[in-house]
Amino acid sequence: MIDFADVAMRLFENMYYLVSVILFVIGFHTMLTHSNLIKKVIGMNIMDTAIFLFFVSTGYVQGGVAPIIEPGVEQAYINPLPTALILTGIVVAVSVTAFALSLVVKIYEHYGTLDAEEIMRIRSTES
Amino acid sequence: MTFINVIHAHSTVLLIVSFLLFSFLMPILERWKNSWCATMAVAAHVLAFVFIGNLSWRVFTEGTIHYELGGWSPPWGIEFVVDYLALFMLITISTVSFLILIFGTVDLTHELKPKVLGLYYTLYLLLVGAMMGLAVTNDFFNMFVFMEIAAISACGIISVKSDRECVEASFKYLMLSAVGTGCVLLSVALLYMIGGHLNFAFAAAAIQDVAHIYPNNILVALALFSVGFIVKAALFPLHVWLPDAPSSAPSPSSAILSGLVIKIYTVVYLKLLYKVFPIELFDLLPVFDMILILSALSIFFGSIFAIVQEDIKRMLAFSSIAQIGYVFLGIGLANSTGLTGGLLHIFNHAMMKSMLFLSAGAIIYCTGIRKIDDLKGIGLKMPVVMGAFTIGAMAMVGIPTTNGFISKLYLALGTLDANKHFYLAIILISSFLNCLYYFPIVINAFFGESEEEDGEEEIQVKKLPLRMSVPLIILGAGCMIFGIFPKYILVIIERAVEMIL
Amino acid sequence: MRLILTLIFLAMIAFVLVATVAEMPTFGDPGNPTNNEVPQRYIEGAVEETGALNVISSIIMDYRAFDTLGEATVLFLAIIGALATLKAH
Amino acid sequence: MMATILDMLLLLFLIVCAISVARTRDLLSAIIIFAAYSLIMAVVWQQLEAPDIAITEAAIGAGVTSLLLIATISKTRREE
Amino acid sequence: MGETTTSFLPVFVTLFPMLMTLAIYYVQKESAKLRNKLSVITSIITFIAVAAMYPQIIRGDILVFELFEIIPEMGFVGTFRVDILSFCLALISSFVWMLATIYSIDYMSHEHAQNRYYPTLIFTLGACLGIFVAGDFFTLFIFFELMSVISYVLVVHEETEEALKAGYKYIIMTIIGGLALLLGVINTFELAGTVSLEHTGMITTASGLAFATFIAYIIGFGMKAGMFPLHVWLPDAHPVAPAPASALLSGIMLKTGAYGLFRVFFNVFNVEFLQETNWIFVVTVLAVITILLGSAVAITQYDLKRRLAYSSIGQMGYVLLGMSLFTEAAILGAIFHIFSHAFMKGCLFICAGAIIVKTGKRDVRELGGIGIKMPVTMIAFTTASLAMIGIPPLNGFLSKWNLALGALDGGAPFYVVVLLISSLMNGLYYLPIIINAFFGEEVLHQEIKADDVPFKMLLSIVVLAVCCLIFGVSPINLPFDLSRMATDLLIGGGI
Amino acid sequence: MEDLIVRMVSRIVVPFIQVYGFYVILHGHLTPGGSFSGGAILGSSMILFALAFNLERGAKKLSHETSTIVECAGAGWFAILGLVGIYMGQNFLTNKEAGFYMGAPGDLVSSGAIVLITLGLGLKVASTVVTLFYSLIEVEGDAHD
Repeated sequence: MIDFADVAMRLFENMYYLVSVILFVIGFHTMLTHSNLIKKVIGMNIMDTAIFLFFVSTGYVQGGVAPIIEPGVEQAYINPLPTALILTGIVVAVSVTAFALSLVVKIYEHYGTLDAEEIMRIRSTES
Repeated sequence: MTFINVIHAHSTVLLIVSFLLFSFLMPILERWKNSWCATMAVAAHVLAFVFIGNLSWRVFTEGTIHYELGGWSPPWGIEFVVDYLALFMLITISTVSFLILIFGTVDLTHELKPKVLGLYYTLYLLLVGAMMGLAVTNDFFNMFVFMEIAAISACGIISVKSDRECVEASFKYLMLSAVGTGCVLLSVALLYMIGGHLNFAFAAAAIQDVAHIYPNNILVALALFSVGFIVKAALFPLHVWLPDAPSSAPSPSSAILSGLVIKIYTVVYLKLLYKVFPIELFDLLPVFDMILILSALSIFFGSIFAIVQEDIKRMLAFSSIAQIGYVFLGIGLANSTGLTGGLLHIFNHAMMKSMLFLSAGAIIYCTGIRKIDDLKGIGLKMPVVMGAFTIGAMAMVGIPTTNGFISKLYLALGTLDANKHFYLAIILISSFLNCLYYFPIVINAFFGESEEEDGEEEIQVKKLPLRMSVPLIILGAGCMIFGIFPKYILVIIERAVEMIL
Repeated sequence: MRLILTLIFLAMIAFVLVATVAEMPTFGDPGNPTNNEVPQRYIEGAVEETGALNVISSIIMDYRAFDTLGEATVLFLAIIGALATLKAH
Repeated sequence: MMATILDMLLLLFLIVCAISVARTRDLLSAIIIFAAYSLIMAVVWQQLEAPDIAITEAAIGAGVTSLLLIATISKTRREE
Repeated sequence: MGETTTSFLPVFVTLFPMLMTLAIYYVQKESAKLRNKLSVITSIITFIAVAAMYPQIIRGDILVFELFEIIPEMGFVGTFRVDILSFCLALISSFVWMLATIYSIDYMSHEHAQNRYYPTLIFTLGACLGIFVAGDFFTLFIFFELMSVISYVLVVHEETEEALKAGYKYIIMTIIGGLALLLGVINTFELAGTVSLEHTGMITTASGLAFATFIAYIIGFGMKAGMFPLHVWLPDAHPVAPAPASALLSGIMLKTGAYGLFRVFFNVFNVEFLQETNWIFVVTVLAVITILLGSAVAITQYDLKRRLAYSSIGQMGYVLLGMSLFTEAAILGAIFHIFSHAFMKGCLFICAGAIIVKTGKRDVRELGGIGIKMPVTMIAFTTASLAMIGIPPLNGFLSKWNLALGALDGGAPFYVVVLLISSLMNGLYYLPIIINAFFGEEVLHQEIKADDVPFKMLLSIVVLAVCCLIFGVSPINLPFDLSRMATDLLIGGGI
Repeated sequence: MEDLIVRMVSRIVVPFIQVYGFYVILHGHLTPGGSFSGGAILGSSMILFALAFNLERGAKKLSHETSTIVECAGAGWFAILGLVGIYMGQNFLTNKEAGFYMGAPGDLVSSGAIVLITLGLGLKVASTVVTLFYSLIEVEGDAHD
C-alpha cells in the first residue's frame, strides 16, 4: 500500500521538480496539439524552460549561495555545473526559436495562414 | 613541434574544429568571391580525410584515443573518445558526405538561388561537423549541443530551397527535433541528478552504483532517451517528419538526411544503451524486445507506405524508415552477429540511400520528372544514373554481390542466434516488399515504352555533368565492392562490436 | 476522439513523471549524488586554475569551453539558417 | 518559511502563466504573458541562487524571445 | 575414389564468360559482327574449358578452388568445387548454351536490342555454370540469384506488354524463391555451422527449424524447377522469351533447381534421414502432381511455345520424382533425364523458334503442312517429340525406363502408372502437331518459300536432334555413363 | 512610432543601456552575467533605438555587411583562441597552461582567455540579436544586397 501522505510530503519537498514536470507536460501539450505555429514555438519555449528549471534544481543546495567566490570567505555554494550548462541551454533554445520564427514568417508568406491543419488542407487539395 | 606532430596529437579535435572554422569563414568569403564556397567545402572535407586517416592509423596501432578538451581530465572537462565505433562512423560520414558534396556542387546551382549557395555550404559543413562531433563525443551535454547544431543545420538545408513544401517540412522537422532534444535533455537531467556526472564513462559507473536506489529515475530517463532518439532516427511511430523532409528538400540534402543524419542518432543511442545504462535494468523492462517490436513495425510499415507512393523521392524517404528499422533490429538483437549486421547496414544503407537519392536528383536535374510513372523508357537515355539506381535497388532488395545482401545476411543470422525466428520472417518479407517497389521503377525505366510517343514530345534529357556522374559511379562501385569484399569494413565493425558487448 | 487520446497520453506522461518525482533525491539536500567531487573542484579550484571569481564563467569559458563554442555555433547557425530561409524565397 | 511560500507562489504563477499562454487566443497577449512567464522564471532562478541565468533569462528569454515573437506576429497576424 | 585437386578451371568457366560480357559490351559499339563472333567464341571456349575437366573427373577426382573470402568465419568463402554431378550439369549446360548462342546469331538478326541480348546471354552462362561449380551454399546462392535476376532481361527481351507482365511475375517469384533459399542457407548454417558441399548429412536431427529449412529449400529450388504449386511463373515466362532464351530457360535453367535439390537431399540432409522422417514424401507427391498437371494442361494449350512450356513442367516432374524415390535406378533416371530433357526441350524450343520466325504462326492448329516447307526442322522436331513421348531407341525412353525401374525397385508400382499416363498424354499433345505438320492440309502457307531456315540455325537444331537420337539406346552413351557415375557417387554418399 | 517622448527617452536611455551591456560583458568573470546576457542587453538597446526612431536609420547603424563579419569573427575568434592552446603545445581551448595572462583574481583584466572569449562572444551575441530581429522584420522588397 502506497503511503499517500508520504508521497505528498515527498512531492512537496521536491516542489521544484514537480512544477518543472508539470510545465514540461503543459509545454509538450501546447507544442503538439495547438495548430497555431507561433503557439507551437511558445510551447517549445515553455518545454525548454521547464527542462532548464528541472536541471538547475538538481544543483541547488540548501543554504548555499551563488558560486561567485569571495576570496577568504568560507561558505557553502550551490552546484555551479547545472547553472553553467543551462546558460548554454538558454542560448540554444533562443537560437532554435529564432530559426523557427523565420520559418513561420515564410510559411505565412506562402500559405497565408498560421494554422497547421489549414496548411495540411491546402497541401492535400493541391496535390 | 612540427605540423605533423600537431596533427598527430590533436587530429580528434581539429577534425571538428576545422569544419566549424571553415563554416565560420564561409559567409565572409561568400561576399568576397561567391564561387569559392564550393571549393572551400571540398577543401574542408579533404582536410577531414587527412585527420581521419591519422585517427584510423592511431586507433589501429594504439587503441582508443582519449582527447581532453582544455586539458581538463574527464569528470571536470569534456572528453572526446575515438574508438572503433566512432572511427567507423567518421569514415562513413566523411566518405559519403564528400561524395554528396561533389554531386551537390553542380546540382545545387540548379536547385537553389545563387545567393544562398554560400549559406548552404555553411550549413552543410556544420551539419557534417556536428555529426562527427556526435560520433566522438563522450559527454552528455556536449552531445546535446551537437544534436542541436545538427538539428538546426539539417532544417536549414531543407528550407533553403524556394519551395513552400520545404519550409513546412523544415518547420515540422524542427518542432519534432525540439521534442526529441527536449526529451534527451530531460533524461540527461534525470541521469545527472542521480549520477552527478556528465561523462559517459563516469556516469555509467555512478549510475551502476545507485541503480538499486533510484530505478525509476533510470527507467524514465531511458524511456525519454528512447523517445528522443527514435524521433531523431525516424523509427516507425515517430517517423512523421521524415517523408516530408527529404522528399521536398534539394537532392543532396535528402541524401545526407536519409543517408547519414538519421544513422548518427542511432549510433549515439546504441552507445548510450550499451555503455551507460546498467545491464540489470533490462530485467525490469524488456527494452530490447520493445526495440525489436518497433523495428519490426518500422520495417513493415515503411515498406508498405513506400509501395503506394507516386513521387520517387517520397518513396525513397519511406524506404528509409524501413531501412532504419533494420539498424534498430540489429541493436535490439543484442548479440554480436545481429549488432554487426546493424552497424554494417548503417554503412551500407548510407551508401545505397545516398546513391538512390542522388540518382533521383540526377533524374530530376536532367529531365525534371518526379513521378514514378513518368520514368518509362528513361533507362537507355541516362544509363549511368539508372545503372546506379538499379544497383541501389538491388542492394535494397538484398540481391547477392551487393552490400545490402551482406548486412541482411548478418541480421538474419543474428535473429537465429537470438532465437527470434519471427524477425527473420520480417526481414525476408520486407526484402520482398522492397522488391515490389524498387523493381517496377527499374523495369519501367529500361523496358517500359514511353507513352507519349504520339503527338507529345519526347522527354528532354540534359547531359549529365561529370561531377554528378562520378559520385554515382563511385557509390555504385562501392555497393558492389563491399558486397563482394565486405571484410574491409567488417574489420572495424567487428572490433567495434567486440568493444560494445 | 483525437483530443481525448492526446489527453490520455499526456496524463500518462504526467503521471509517470510525477511518480518519478516522488522517488527523486530530495531537493536541495547537500548529500545528493550531484554534490560530488566535480562541483567541489570547480568551487575550490576555479579561482586558482582559471582566474575567474565567477565559477559559472570559469566553467562555461574554461572547464567546458567547448560547449560554449558549440553554443556560439548554434547562434551562428540560427542566423545563417534564418538568412538562408529568408533569402531563398 | 517565507521563502517557501514565495517559492510556491512563484511556481504557481509559472503554471498559471503557462496554461494561460496555451489558452489565450490573441497571440500578442499570449506573447506578453509569455514575457511575464520568463520574468517570473528569472525570479525563480534568483531563488535558486543562479543569478547568471536570472540575468540571461531576463535579457534573452523575456527580452529577445519576446521581441522576435512580436516581430513575427507583426509580419504575420495577431489572431490565432 | 579419386583425390581432391586444386584446379583453376571451375573458376575459369564461371568468371570467363562474366568478364567476356564486358568485352562484348564494348566491342558491340564497333561492330555487330564482331560481337556475335565474340559471343560464340566465348561460349565455345567455355564449353571446351568445361570439357577439359573430363579427364580428371572421370578418374573420380574432385576439383576445388578457393577464390576469395567474403566472410570467412561464416563459411562464406567463395569456394568452387566440381565433382561428377556438378560436371554433368556443367557439361550439358555449356553444350546447349553453345548451340543456343550459335542459333541466336541468325535468329536474333532481325530482333531489336541485340546489344543487350548477347552480353546478358553470356553473363547468364557464367552465372549458371557458377551454380554448378559452387563449392558451398553461399556461393551457390549468389550465383543462383545472379542468374535469376539477369535472366529476367532475357525473359522480357521482347518488351511487349505480355512479356513485361510475365517478367514481373517471374522476378517476383524469383525473389520469393531467392529469399526462401536464403532462409534455408541461413538455417543450415545455424544448425550445422557449415554450408560447404564437402559435407554430407549436415542436418540429421529432426526439429522444427530443420523442417523449416527443408521447406525453404523446396520452395527456393522448387520455384526454379517449376514444381507444382510454384510453377505459375513458368508457362508465362518461357513462351515470351526469344526462342534460344526459351530453350535455355527450359532446357538448362530449370535444371539449376533440380541440381540444388540434389544437393539438398544428399548434402544438407541424407537419404536415411529423409526417408526416416518421411519428409521426402512431400516432394514425391508434388512431383506426381507436377507430372500429371504439366502434361494435362499442355494438351489444352494451343500456343506452340506455351504447350512446350507446360510440357517442361511435366518433364521436370520426372526429375523430381526420380530424385525423391532414392533408389539407384531412379536417381540414374533422374540425372539422365536432365541430360535428355536438355537435348529434347532445347531442340523443341529452337525448332519452334524457327517455325515462328518462318511463318509468324504460334498456334499449333495453323501449322498444317509445315513439314513439307521446312523438312529438316520438322524432322528434328519429330525426333525430339518422339523422344519426349518415350519411343524406344531415343533417349527419352532410356530415362523413363530407368525411372520406372527405380519405382519398381522402391516397391511403388503406382509411379510406373503415373509415368505411363503421362507418356500417353505427351503423345496426345505432341503427335497431333507432327501429324498435322506432315499430313495435314496446307493452310495459309502459300507465301512461304519452300526452303529451310539459315544454316547456323539448322546446325544447332540438327545437332540437338542427333543427340536425342544417339544418346538413346546405343552402346556408346557418354551422358549415360556420366549419370551412372554420378549416381554411384550420390548413392555411395561419397560426395 | 513617431512619438517624441519615446524618442527623447530612448535617446537618453540607450547609451546607459549600452554601457550597462558592456559592463555585464566585461565583468562576466567577476559578477553574474557574461557574454550572452550582456550581448543580449546590448543588442536589445540597439533594437530599442531602431524602434524608437525608424527602422531604416537603425539599420544603417548596423548593416548586414558588418553584422555578418562580426558574426563570423566572433565565432571564429573563439575557435582561434582555442587553437592558441594547440599552438602552445597544450590541448584545444586550454587557458592557463597555454600562457594567457592570468592577472590577479578579481581584476578586470585577469583570467586569461575567459575575458577575451567573453568580449568576442558578447559582441557577436549583440549583433546576432539585432540581425535576427531585422531579418524577421524586414520588408520583402528591400531585403538584402
